[in-house]
Amino acid sequence: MRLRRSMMFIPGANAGMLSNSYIYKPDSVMFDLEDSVSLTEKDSARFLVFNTLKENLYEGIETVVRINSVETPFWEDDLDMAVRGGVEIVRLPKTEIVDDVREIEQRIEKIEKDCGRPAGDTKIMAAIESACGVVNAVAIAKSTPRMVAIALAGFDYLVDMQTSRSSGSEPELFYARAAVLHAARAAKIDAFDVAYGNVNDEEGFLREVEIAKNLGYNGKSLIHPRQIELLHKAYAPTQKDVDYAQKVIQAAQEAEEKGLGVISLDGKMIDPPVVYEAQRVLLLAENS
Amino acid sequence: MFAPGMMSISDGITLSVLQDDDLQSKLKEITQFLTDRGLNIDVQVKTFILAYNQEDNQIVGCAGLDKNVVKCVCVDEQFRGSGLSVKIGTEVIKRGLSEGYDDLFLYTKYKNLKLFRGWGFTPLVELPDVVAFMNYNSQKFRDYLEGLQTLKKNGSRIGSVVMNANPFTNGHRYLVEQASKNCDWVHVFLVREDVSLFSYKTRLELVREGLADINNVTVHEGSDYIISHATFPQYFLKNDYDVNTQASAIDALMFRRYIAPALNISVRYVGTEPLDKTTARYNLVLKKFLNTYPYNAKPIELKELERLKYRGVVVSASRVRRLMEARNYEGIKDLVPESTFVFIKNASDNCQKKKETL
Amino acid sequence: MMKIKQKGIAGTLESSDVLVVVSPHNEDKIKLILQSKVEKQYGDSIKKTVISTLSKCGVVSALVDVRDQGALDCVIKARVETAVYRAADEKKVKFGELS
Amino acid sequence: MAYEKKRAEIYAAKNKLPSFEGVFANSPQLANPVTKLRRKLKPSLEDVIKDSGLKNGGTISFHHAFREGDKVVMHVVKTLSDMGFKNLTIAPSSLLNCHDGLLEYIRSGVITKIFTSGLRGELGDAISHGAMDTPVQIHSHGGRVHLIQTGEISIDVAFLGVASADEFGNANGSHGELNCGSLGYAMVDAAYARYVVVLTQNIVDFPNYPASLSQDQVDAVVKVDEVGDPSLISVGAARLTKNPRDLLLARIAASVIENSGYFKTGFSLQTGSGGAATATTIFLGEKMIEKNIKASFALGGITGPIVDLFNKGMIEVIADVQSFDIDAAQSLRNNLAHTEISANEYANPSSKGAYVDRIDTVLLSALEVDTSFNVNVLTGSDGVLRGASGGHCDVAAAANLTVIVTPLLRARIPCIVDNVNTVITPGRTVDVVVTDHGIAVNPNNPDLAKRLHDANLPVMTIEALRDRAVKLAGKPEPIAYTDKVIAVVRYRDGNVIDIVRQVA
Repeated sequence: MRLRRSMMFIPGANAGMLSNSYIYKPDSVMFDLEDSVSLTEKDSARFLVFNTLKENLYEGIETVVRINSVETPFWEDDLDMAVRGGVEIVRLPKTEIVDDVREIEQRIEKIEKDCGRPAGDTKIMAAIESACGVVNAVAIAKSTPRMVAIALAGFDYLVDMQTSRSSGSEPELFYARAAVLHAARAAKIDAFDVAYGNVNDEEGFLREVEIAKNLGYNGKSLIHPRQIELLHKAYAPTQKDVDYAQKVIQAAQEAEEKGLGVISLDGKMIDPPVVYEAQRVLLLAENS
Repeated sequence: MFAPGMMSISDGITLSVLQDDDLQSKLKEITQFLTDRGLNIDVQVKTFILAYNQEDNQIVGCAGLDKNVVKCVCVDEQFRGSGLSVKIGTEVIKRGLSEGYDDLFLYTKYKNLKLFRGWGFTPLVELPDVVAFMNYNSQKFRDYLEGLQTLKKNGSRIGSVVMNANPFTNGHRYLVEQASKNCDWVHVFLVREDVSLFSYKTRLELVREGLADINNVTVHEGSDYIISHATFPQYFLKNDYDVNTQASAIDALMFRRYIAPALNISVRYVGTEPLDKTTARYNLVLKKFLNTYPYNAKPIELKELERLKYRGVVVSASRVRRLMEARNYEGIKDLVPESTFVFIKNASDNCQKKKETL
Repeated sequence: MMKIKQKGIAGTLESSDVLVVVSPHNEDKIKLILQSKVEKQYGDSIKKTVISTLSKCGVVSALVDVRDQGALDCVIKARVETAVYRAADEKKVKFGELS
Repeated sequence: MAYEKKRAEIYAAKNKLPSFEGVFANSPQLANPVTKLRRKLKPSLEDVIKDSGLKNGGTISFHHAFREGDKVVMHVVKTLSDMGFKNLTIAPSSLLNCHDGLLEYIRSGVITKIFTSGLRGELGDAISHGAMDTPVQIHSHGGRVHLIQTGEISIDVAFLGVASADEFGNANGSHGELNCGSLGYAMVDAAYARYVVVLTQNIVDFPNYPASLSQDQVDAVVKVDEVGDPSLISVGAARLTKNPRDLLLARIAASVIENSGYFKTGFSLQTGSGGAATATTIFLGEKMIEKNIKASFALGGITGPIVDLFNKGMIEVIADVQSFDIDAAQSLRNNLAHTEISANEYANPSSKGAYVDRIDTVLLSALEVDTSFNVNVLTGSDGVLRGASGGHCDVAAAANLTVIVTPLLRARIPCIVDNVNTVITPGRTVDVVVTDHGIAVNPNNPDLAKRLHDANLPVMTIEALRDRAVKLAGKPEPIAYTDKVIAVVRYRDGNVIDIVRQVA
């Protein structure tokens, strides 16, 4: 089990940020080669991210590289760098149809073979950024065993939907959030909620975190380090939850020691999903 | 996603490079930004780096590039200390270097010296509390001075003459001749800037040929570091010396502090013309900063020699150019050495031939 | 071997970064000029990193101007590589050979 | 009984006491209505200097409450130079970047000796490269008062810039457009200098109140064009910093204080200025309000966030030796319980009572900390003078909990090292080092280590922090020095704790 609450975004061409952002300890870090990198710096961003990956600066943090979309002339070089650099996950932006994933997957397979990485080692995360992507989310989520998570990206999606961001309950994102999350759960993979753009608005950020958390999202994409602690705090379980989770785990251990097929706690039978949830709660508690 | 010229986005700031029409369209805005902060725009600047605040699309910083000289640097008060200046500096330096210049220069108020040190610039000479002249590529300058040192000559009195020689005349020759008689060796520096009627290459050839028979003279190629667009921009305005004390002071101090010591030069020769106020004023400033001004470098004597006259009128390059315009080649013959005359004659003949074939 | 055809510039003057300019050189060797705000503590180490990165890229003749603002090794490598590829006007990067 | 003038004279003569010679005999200034009121107001600085009796080789002093905006030091030294003075000792409470121009006067022999808390910029650089023959004496804020009291710093003339003064010399830092707030450092000079000059842009009607520097201490008042640049006086950050690393450091530092065992009503604190310190104050304030824990007093350089907590009733009293920003300066003017204290009251170890003696928790910065917890705030990693001793060792020595906050790396430079270049604050007075990679607790305080560990804070050994720094940045080459001593570090009691050598 791996926590994926916070996926922090770092512009790939920014040497200073690449050099020290591990201190903020996000669960995952996303090195961006796409929107934050200007056309004239695509090459330098690749070199920077490559060397950062090679140096293993982000030890203990899951590494993600966001490549440029398959519509651009950059994605093949991006992939070549990322896979050879040893990144754990490739994030594919603007995923619309399953074929987008297939194209990436085939290319990854080839590079893995070429550089001696075990086949299937490089995982994929698809970012859904359009109505088409939302509608195809289930197929995308299930398209390959490499797919470990899907992420909803709000900005382009809302443009596509001919609306814009509101505050409050955010009805404009309601369907997409629900659809993407369902796709992820149906495919048994993780789901990331949209990034929140106004880094100075803690209240608005926390309101969104609450929505995402209550829906069941694993976490959010983040654009500023200061959002990490806020997010982790919001995802922290209560002491009551932790106490209960500890009891569940204890009961499970006892059952296993005694060789019992059925776990019971205070006279009630406990299903495996409850044990799984307890493990998750304890992991969250440890890392908040 | 990216407008043309836009380079980077971070911390809510957009940087862009503007030239030509793009620049024209923003000129008013830039001028306003600068005047609001007590600075003037410089019309010589052909490239501007602009920083915009994405929130309100207002300019929050700028830097201009006039050939190899960085100008019009300004950052909005609110953004000082935010690292924006270094971002702008990086872009203007990259732009200058990629336009083919190996060294870049700037003038700054003394108190901003530290800021530009942060850009990698090093102060070369300064008038405390007034102005500092800085360059980017210290190594280039060191290499230049080392190159000069290899041409150093022994002697107790080493002279120097700096000239544009557009073209080389008997007047120039007279000055060098006089210097060579009074000195163990004379170093002649030719202004390199190619903004004169005669190209640099031609001027250099004519000076070399015209002085070939004097055996204690070295003719040096010009550089960015001696009467150049960078050290003395006013020199190249119009035909006269539009004397600006500050700029000529910088050029004089550069000579005194770096170039003269590299060659052990102790005296610089200039022509004087009692009736020409501009020249007189220039020589006065030169004298002050080469010699009497208290400075961390050995004083250089300024030797003023009355200029050579022909038929009562001073022999000057501008006189020659006027005669050329009037196609009075016979008149030129008496004012310039043989080599210069042959060149002018050939050039005009070629020109004539071209016209005939047309 | 990588031939330096033009001036290649990469990096910035911001803290933790380095500005690298790679230009053609008239001799078959590397001329390296380093200015670093951590020169006293890391000058030799930076030079070593630059030289070994150039050699990995197959550069044998170049004028290299390095302005370091306290960049970590991985940043120095990246900036040198970028400048070299730009100076060689080479678009296809062989990441496999850089590691 | 009649007036026995004759008998009085005889008695005086017999007992060798002076005899009455008229009411103005010893106060001739009162005889003339002009000199009576305006005798201290001098037409120019040159006149003041002439009247002061300053001689070549004398000692002059300044305060640094105007910080980077100070115009007094350069103006006075230039005037002295123009008047032909040589061989002077200057004893400013500190020197900043705006004093780079002093170099010229060191080179020309006007200044030959310096006492100061700090040195930076071009001046620090030049001195580190051997610009002075006599080593600079570096003292702490408390230690400066001690050196003045022992007579080692014997001030002939103190030139004290102020925000406002009346013609009689009553002066303060908090009334007038150049509002610098507390004149805590200047108060010491006014008390001890042989001749005290007040420089101001703003002469106000008598009596100026409050009088931080009082008429009975001041010899001369002179109006000058510029005492300081108001835009450069403030060093406090008005808003919460946006620098994420400072925020991270501040969160950890606030947690450390919260869980240290000292965080209970009645505690006292000093937090200082700078992005991380200001943010720590804000975060700590949130916790104070949340848990309703009130502080008895806040000490030291004061910033807006401290004033904010004071206004919210979370701090009872502010003892202000230096106001870091306009909020602090205004509060000093408006609030009775925001009190101005002298450097003697603040931190002098030999005073009869210093506020630092009673401080619980202090937050301090560092350029370097070594594995023995010694702290350097004076010399950079390249060995060059670029900082200030300040009140660092004063407060650390006395506080119950000394927290040092520093990033592990500044760009590539490790801040946790085997041995600091210069010791300002001895390790045994330091309790916790907070970095962005984790925190280290001085092994002489195991209880504290346990408390912080139990609070789930990332406690590790200082050696582990050092190793992490080296792993990321590589091991730095040692700095090469010559044998020449360019600065002497005096501990707060005046004893020499370290020396700084010229860099090679």
